[in-house]
Amino acid sequence: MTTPIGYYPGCSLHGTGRELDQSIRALAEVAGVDLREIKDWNCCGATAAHSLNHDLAVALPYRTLALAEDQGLAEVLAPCAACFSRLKGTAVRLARDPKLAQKMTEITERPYRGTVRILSIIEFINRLLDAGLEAKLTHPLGGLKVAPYYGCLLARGEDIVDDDPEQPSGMERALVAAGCEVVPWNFAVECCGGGLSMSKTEAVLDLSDAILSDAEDAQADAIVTGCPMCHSNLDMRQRTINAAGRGPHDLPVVYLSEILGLAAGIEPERLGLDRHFVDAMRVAERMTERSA
Amino acid sequence: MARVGVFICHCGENIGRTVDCAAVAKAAEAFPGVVKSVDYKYMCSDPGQQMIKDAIRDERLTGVVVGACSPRMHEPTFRRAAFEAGLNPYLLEMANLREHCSWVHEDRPVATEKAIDLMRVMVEKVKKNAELRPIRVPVEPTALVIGGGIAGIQAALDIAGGGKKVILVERSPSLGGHMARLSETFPTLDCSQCILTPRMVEAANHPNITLMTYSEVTKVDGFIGNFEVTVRQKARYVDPEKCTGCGACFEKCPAKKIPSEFDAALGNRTAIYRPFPQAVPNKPVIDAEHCIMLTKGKCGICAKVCPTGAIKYDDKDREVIVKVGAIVVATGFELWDHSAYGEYGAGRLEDVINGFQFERLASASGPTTGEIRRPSDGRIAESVVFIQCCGSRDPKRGVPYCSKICCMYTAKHAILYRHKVHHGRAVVFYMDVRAGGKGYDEFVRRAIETEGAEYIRGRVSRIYRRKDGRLVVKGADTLAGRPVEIVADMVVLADAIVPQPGASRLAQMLGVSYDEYGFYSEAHPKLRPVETAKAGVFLAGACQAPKDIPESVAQASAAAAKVLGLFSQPELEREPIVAKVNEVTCVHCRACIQACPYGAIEDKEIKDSKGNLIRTVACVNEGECQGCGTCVAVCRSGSIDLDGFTDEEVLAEIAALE
Amino acid sequence: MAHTETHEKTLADKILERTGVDVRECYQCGKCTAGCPMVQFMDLTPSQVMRLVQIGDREAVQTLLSSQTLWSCVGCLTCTQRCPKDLDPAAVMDALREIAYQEGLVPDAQRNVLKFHQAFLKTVEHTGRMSEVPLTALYKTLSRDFFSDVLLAPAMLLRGKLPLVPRVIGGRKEVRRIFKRCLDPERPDRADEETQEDRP
Amino acid sequence: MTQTSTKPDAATGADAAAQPWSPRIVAFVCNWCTYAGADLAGTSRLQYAPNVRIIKLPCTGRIDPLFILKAFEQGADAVLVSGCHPGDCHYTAGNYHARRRWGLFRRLMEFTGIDAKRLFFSWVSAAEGQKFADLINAVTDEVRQAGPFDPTNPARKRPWT
Ligand SMILES: Cc1cc2nc3c(=O)[nH]c(=O)nc-3n(C[C@H](O)[C@H](O)[C@H](O)COP(=O)(O)OP(=O)(O)OC[C@H]3O[C@@H](n4cnc5c(N)ncnc54)[C@H](O)[C@@H]3O)c2cc1C
Ligand SMILES: Cc1cc2nc3c(=O)[nH]c(=O)nc-3n(C[C@H](O)[C@H](O)[C@H](O)COP(=O)(O)OP(=O)(O)OC[C@H]3O[C@@H](n4cnc5c(N)ncnc54)[C@H](O)[C@@H]3O)c2cc1C
Ligand code: SF4
Ligand code: SF4
Ligand code: SF4
Ligand code: SF4
Ligand code: SF4
Ligand code: SF4
Ligand code: SF4
Ligand code: SF4
Repeated sequence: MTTPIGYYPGCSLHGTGRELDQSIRALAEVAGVDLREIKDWNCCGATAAHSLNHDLAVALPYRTLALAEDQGLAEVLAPCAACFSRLKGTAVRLARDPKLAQKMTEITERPYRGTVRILSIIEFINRLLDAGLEAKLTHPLGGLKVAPYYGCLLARGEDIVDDDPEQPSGMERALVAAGCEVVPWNFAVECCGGGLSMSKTEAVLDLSDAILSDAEDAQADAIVTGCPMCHSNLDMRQRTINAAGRGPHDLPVVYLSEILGLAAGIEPERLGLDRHFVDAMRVAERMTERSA
Repeated sequence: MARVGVFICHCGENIGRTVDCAAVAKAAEAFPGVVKSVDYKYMCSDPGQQMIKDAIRDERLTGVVVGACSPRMHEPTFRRAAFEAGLNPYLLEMANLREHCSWVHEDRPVATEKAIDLMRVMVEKVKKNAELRPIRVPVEPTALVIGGGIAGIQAALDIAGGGKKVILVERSPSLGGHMARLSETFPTLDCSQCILTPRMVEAANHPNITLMTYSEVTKVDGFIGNFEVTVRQKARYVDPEKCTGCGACFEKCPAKKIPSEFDAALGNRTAIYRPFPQAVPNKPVIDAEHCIMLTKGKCGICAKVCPTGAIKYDDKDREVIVKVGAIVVATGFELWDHSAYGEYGAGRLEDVINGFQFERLASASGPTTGEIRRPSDGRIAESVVFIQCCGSRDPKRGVPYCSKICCMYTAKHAILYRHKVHHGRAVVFYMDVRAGGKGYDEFVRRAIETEGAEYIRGRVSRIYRRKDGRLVVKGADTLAGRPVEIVADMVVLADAIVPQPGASRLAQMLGVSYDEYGFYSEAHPKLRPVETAKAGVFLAGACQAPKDIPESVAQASAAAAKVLGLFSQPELEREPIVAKVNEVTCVHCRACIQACPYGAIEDKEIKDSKGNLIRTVACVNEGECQGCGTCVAVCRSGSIDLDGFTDEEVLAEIAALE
Repeated sequence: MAHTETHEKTLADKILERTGVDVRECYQCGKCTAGCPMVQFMDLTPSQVMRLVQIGDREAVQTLLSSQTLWSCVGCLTCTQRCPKDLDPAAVMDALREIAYQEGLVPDAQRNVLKFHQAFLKTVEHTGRMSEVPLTALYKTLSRDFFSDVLLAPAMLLRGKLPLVPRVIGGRKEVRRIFKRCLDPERPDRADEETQEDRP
Repeated sequence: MTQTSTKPDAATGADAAAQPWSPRIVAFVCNWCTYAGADLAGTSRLQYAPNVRIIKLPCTGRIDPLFILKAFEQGADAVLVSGCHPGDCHYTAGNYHARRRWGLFRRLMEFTGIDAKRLFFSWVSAAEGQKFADLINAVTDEVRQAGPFDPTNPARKRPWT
């Protein structure tokens, strides 16, 4: 792959979601993909803008799309599921509603012709696999049992996500290619409480507890996610959940890109596996070297 | 000189609201040849018809135009009135001011103008109309009934009982349809087999009924009174003459693991099989797809064990052509496939079953001999959730209509379950309870009040299987305004009723219309509910719309009555819309002969008094001409014309357009 | 009690305009309520929200706009995905929340959600991006909820997940202008521009 | 019973020349499919443009090229021919013959100087009320775009708005 793919890390990938950022970049390097961060990108507004102001919720992603177009990027990867949903949602609405597009041009004083295609982490990784990454997965994870977790944002929204909203399967191929065993479970598309994490912690604890429990019932060794928000709810708060008398849980929650990174033989630290709250290094122990 | 009477109908408000009927009548008064023009509230009412009759007599009318509803609705009514007043009925025409004008336009002046135009066109036509006499064609007094469910059986028995011959064609190896699979039936809870089996046997033994099971209609030609139907009889591989139904073959057949259609895949059958013990005819067939002999050329066990040598591995499909005068369509329904609902497990959760599967579980002759056991592990279900409107009333992913019978059968299921598992919990999720029949609401109340079913108003959003194998059902109680979560051993989905697969193909073959789902359309939703728009084809049962047994039977008897009515005359009156050749100008180019789709035009030799051939011309056989007019359009010499739609008449219509 | 008051424009119309959802089509099946993950934290279930929009009288509007529900919805789209009538209750929630916010009708118990959203947007408005430390600090000040979550901060620092220097982008002035135009419906700055351009 | 005495409410009989142009479309439809489809549009109360006058024939096979020419002579801006779907003809094959003749119709029209685009063909079955309404609207729009066929024709007394 020679054409560069735009990269929109989004705010959380510089902070809470650092390991997602690290692992995506590492994986891209192995796959030989030129990821180009959009210059001067701004926050997509996340749930906050969406909750309080319609125009803002479109205008913020709009500016980033316009920048990407301006910088000649035909495709942009937004690994954070929330950013993906905001950016792609905006692109879809703009394409459907020329009046809105006009209004946004006025608000942001930037033209946008609608040429940018937004990729989710799942689409991106499947793309890498097609382009030869599959052959580079030299360290399969020895039958690691994983529960792929899509949450709401990687499965829902008919014109945003191209997958079955109730029984999505987008991660499956990558996980199998990485040597994992995908366990059937019930909570793949159940919501974790998402953006209300800080303000409605109680709710998030409840929902996340149910998700962890079901994955444990399904005998998963780890939950695999593509969303830093889900990740922080399930990983960072797992201790809090236990402290609140639920659980006790001890289930690693890893990013899809980390799993693929491991299978590609990248050192766990480079992928950020040491940054997890619930020890995830044990997942790395399942790496087995495949004789060529 | 023409003396035309014009009658404008308001149809209550239906026309009058949008069309200024008085103005139309006034305008028509000025058309040349119109001697009388009036408007009236309901033209088809007795006084309305009387008004027409009086005018025909008093004004010595030579033509009448009624501006009212579609001629498809009341043309026969008004033509009869004209006839009764002594006017040839074909001198009466209708202008469609309702379906084609008042109901499709809103602007009153515009609609009124259009109505005047429509009247002018018909007035000009009627002035050219000729007197015509109906044509008589013979009727073949044998009926074809397609579909051997309860509706088809009932229709066949009633027609046969009326002394006419019936050919009953059923696609599957046995009569019985879906009713044969039911355990007990609402609202009386009598055993389905007990009331159905005698009817099946009676149909099979009736001297007037020819049974053709494992057969399908593949082609339909002809018209009312004279259909020619091709039926394909599938190879059974068992000679029904020799077979005694002893059962030795299917006891020994090694291909045993084929999901039984009859048991809704809850049980298995063999490759040579009888769908169920009471099957009619009670003789097995070989399922060629699964028979080891027919697929791999090995086995042959059934032939070895058969004491009568009835097995014929070289059996072939056969086509038979039958001549019938009327057709009753009774092809029934199917259940919607709930695998479209991913949130309910997409059809992959074994203990989430449909209504038929529950019927088989509850049936004493079913795979669990009537015990309510979970398909997954065979344990008795201690708690069952029933979900109504599954796929029904769901314009997004299912069908928008109400399936009508599922409220009732769900109540029945809840009752049967509580009878069989006394300590069990039966929870029903419903949106509305539609129980509009005799004794129906009482039946539902009984389920709730005496049988202890818990009814919760709300739809279910999600079903999943817990680690312990039980199902979690997430629903809502909208009356209490809160979510509810129920843990159950089994969930029964009341899947929507949809037409049987292939319904539209058959409809096209028959020339009957069907709705967007594939249910067959009746000729009139209120007044002709068992007829179709195709003369001579009638409907019975759930092929028309979701129906329960009493309704299916009632309609079947009604269809039978229609057929017997049709067969009560040896001949049928047909509209005299046929082509006629002008023998003087015909140059015998034979273009019309080649064009006629019915082969209704023949050569005719004109001879002088001594029998010498003068010349040959074309000649239309009135009995076969269907009045399409194709021949007229191809004749270069203008020698052939169509009664009722002559060139002169049509050109007069066009010329009347202002 | 009375459903009979006539409004110039009913709430249902407003919602239709903003979201394209015609609440009259809702037949109150309750499937949205049945699947909502947040419903136990709501005072009105999603289907009740739809019903009250249908009623739309003064009492209903008041109940709706001051409800906890609007602030508990996480926008997960479970309701929308499964609604048999192809309606979009999640969008209705968004629109109502926005109206409630504009009309200053946020219930006390939900102030924190609002405060969080506001803090989030403030951070973005000033720097162009969200950064955890200023956001958390601002949120804590606004909500006076100092203790929860602070426990996580040291652990996050340890894992390099709490960058202490806020992220600031070059185009932050531009972002501020965008905020101004979106948040202030009158958009005075634009009005000025227009009148100037209109002058010959 | 109201005898005719009332005056027409409005436009009826108003000065035709003064009205702006609007299409006049003559539709030849078969009795079994399209006529019934138009009935269904009515029973379903589907609103459509009032610019069409329907002439009912037993089958599209009955249509003589002469009818079409005559319609244009009467001031039509377009002619629509609509019958049963191929294979669904009430008369097994009448519409097939009509279809075979379409090429002929077109050539004839070109010969007589009528733009073949003013001749529309369609299939509308008895079950397709919506399709009928959509068809009339679409044809009306298209003819509106194309403009009047022969505005000077004295036979066209007024637009069929
Ligand atoms: C779960 C469930 C429970 C029910 N319980 C009750 C109850 O308790 N009481 C009650 O009154 N009703 C009940 N019903 C409704 C009842 O089943 C129907 O009313 C009845 O079966 C309709 O009969 P039918 O003959 O119209 O159609 P069907 O029973 O569907 O029979 C149609 C027949 O036509 C055949 N066929 C189809 N296509 C062709 C073709 N092209 N050529 C030849 N043959 C063809 C089929 O093989 C079938 O044998 C229940 C329905 C369900 C789904
Ligand atoms: C308010 C209302 C609105 C309705 N709207 C609709 C609708 O929109 N669509 C619809 O499909 N249905 C509608 N219906 C139902 C419809 O009216 C009935 O289905 C229909 O009238 C039933 O017809 P029938 O011939 O069985 O009975 P009836 O109409 O009751 O006719 C029975 C006749 O028998 C006569 N009679 C009674 N006893 C004797 C006797 N001993 N000897 C001689 N003659 C006798 C009576 O005088 C009467 O003329 C409506 C009903 C009501 C009440
Ligand atoms: S004749 Fe037709 S239009 Fe007139 S009242 Fe009867 S149904 Fe209505
Ligand atoms: S063994 Fe022979 S006679 Fe007996 S049922 Fe089978 S085919 Fe019929
Ligand atoms: S030949 Fe076929 S039907 Fe007969 S016993 Fe063998 S498998 Fe069964
Ligand atoms: S009959 Fe009852 S269960 Fe069936 S679709 Fe209608 S309302 Fe739903
Ligand atoms: S097409 Fe006309 S001229 Fe030729 S044979 Fe037929 S009727 Fe005679
Ligand atoms: S009208 Fe039709 S059916 Fe009759 S003779 Fe002519 S072509 Fe044949
Ligand atoms: S799921 Fe849809 S139709 Fe049902 S109550 Fe909710 S919004 Fe209304
Ligand atoms: S979008 Fe909101 S209302 Fe809908 S299910 Fe999710 S949390 Fe509930």
